[in-house]
Amino acid sequence: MTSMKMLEVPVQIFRYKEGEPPHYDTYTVQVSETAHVIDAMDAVWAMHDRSFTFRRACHHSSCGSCSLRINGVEKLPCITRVTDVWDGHAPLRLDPLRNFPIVSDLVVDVSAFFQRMSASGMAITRDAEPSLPLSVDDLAVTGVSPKPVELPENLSRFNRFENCIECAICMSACPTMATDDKFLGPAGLAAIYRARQKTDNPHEVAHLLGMADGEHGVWRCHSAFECTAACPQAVDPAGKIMALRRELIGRRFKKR
Amino acid sequence: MENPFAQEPKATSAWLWQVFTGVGLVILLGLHFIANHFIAKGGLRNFADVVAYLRNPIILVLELMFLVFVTTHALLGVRAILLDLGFSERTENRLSRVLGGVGVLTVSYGLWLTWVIIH
Amino acid sequence: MLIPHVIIVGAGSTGAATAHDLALRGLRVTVIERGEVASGTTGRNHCLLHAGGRYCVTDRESAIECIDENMILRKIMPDLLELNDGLFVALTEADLAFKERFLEGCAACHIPAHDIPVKHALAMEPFLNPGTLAAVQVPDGVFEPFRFCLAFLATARLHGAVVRRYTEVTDFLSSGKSVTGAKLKDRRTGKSETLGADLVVNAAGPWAGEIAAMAGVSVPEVPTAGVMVALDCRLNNMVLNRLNKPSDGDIVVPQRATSVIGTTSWTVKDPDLISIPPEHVERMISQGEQLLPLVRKVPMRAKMAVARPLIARRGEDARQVSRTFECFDHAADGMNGFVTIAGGKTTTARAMAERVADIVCNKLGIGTACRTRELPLASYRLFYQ
Amino acid sequence: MATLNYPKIRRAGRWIDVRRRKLGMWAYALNRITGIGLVVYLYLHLGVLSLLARGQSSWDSFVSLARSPYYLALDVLLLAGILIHGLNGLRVALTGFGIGVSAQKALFGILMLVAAVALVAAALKIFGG
Repeated sequence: MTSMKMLEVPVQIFRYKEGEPPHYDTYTVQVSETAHVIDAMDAVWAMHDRSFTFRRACHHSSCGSCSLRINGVEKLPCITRVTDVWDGHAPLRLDPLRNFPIVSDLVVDVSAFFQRMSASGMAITRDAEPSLPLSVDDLAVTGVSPKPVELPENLSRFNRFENCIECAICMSACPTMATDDKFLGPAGLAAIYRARQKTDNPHEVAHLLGMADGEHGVWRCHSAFECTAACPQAVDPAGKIMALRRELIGRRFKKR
Repeated sequence: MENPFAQEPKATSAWLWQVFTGVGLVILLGLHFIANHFIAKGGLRNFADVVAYLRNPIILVLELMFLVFVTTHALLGVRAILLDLGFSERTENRLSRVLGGVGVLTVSYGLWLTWVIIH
Repeated sequence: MLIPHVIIVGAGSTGAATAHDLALRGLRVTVIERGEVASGTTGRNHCLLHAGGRYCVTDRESAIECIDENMILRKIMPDLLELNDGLFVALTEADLAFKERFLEGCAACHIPAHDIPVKHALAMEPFLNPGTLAAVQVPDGVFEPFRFCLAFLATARLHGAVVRRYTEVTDFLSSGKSVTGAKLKDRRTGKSETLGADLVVNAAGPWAGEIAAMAGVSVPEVPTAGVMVALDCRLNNMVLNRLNKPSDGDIVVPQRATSVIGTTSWTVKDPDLISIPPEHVERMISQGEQLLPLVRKVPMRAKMAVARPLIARRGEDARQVSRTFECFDHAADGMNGFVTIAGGKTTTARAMAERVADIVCNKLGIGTACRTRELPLASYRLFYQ
Repeated sequence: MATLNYPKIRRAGRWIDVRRRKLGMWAYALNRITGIGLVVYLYLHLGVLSLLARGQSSWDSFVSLARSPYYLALDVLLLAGILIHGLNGLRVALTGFGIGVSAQKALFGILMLVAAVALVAAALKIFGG
């Protein structure tokens, strides 16, 4: 193995075990300078403390399981470079997502999130959507959300998974979610929007828009746009919420 | 075409009213402020001026509209904050009714006051 | 009679599929997983739903498993797959020379393969190397490993299976020459307990050796690490394979919003902590760049490494090792009630489960047949509800 | 499995903690603070106006008090609240109709600039007499 520059990173981790008061533990781990935060977490678990629990699976922002807060801000540790969030001195603080029951250390119970995603019924695969950016220039700017374009006939059959990886980061970042447990939440509403885009069946549309229009639907959003700011996949939930508002308002005036 | 979810309880109205009264207030409050604190010398009218001012029918209408708009907007805002606390359905409905009552009281107080001043 | 209880160690693709199969056959199943579902090898895999083309020349046994399972998974988890086929692309004369053997291999393994015009390939893959000499289209696909496992486990739950995450097996209970249960440690509470079982299935992937050792038996398995690189942008619609014998960095799997280049291969001692050799990352980029010249221009989104469980005698070159799987009934080693399912790959997880479930049922004297080929899986979202 | 759940009362105040948060969060917090402030003021204001019902003397004595610079300073504060709340409200309304959603940060910036300018102008007017 060739030599790589190593970093000595102090990591301050939120700890909670059933029956014990929550607290922080700090570990100093060695990781390469190109390491991601999840590599540091792995090192803590493998070299320092086997009782440390966290969620993870894919390590490339596809499963959405490792989401947590780094220095207070929601991130995916699998795609967050240590050098991008660590100032070189103060410990790197890791906290569990907010607005979810904490099961153990950084593990939260995300069932509330998946209940919302199920309610929307959004399928995670979509057909006939552009899966590629338009050109080299787009690569940099469009990132994970290619601009919608007309696909040539022979490409139209391609399908791809939704950008939303169901990481629940938006529900942690959302200020309304903090108190209103009935709020459908950014991802839930964005999913309703996506599901609504897929159908013209009046009953399905009515069902979806009915959910979005409840007391705890789109109108509870306070336009803080925190979800969109925190989303690692450029899903732009706030934008979808506003689009739903627009449609609901439109229908309200059409009705009379 | 009949709206398939017209029967369901909807929150659109509350938000729309909040926006409507809000925009209205931006205008009315502008007038209210200019009229009461800038045009009036020293920034405030003395008793006689206030009475004269309110006897102007246009002003009277504007001020009363302002009263209704500001009360509606304020209480809808309070309601939004309370709903954020995610109470039970029943509590939420009760809160809405209470706030409605407060609104009626506020407006009637304003009307009474204006009537007293004018006479 | 009492319904037998089976403990499955590991909630990767093998453990998840095995839990589903056994629960469907009416057994009492408990899955023990020390972390989150798919937090080991399965989670960090290449997401490639193999059509078998990769192995049709070097390892036909695996190739046939792949194409058969590929078709079954399309039926049982249709909503969990990106089905855009794959291309085997020839970039050199050597690749071109390999084409005939490749097509023969595909035919022999019943893999539908179409030698398509290069301009057609370039139309479907605008970022593909314009110097492409030939392209063969096969029914590759893409899955999402985490949800793949969640779907199997959610369905298993509906049939009574219990899934215990963040729970570690610390030892096995045994009476004489047979395993009768496991000592468990709940990592959420630190509390220990014991759980009785009529049989234990060891589905711990590259950790199967460690688990087997607790039962006093061994598994001929080589934990073999591989590095993968995910780009910050999706560069291909279809899976792109190098039309040649399997080698490093010869596949670019598009998934969701990324393209994942893989993979390298080296044996490791400890699968728990694998540091990623920078030169392997560079190799992924330089290899990937041959298929998709833009690879080096795109920012890197993530890089990961994980150990795969390959069956072999130590010393053998990892690339030559068969990618197929094997069941070990350790009764043969003098330890009853303990079965290990090792090797394989996520694409063939269901088949692995069927094989091990047959052995388990046979040992427990249960006659019911496997039903996992037809039954569509429940929504993965149900796992968390 | 017992989980750790923070009590609602502790979560209820979270909206005000804007540390490390983005512009939209600041806008939301500002809007809410000013909103609450304005509701309180509204009822104080209505209360004070009741002096008008008590007749000339009581009102005019209040007016003379209200012309003191301290009181005028409070007026400027009030005006600041109104400008921030009103103009940010426009942003919320526009985005709600699907207008300027992608440019909401810039929108907020511009509106707050307008607020600042208007406030300075008003302050000069108020103290200038």
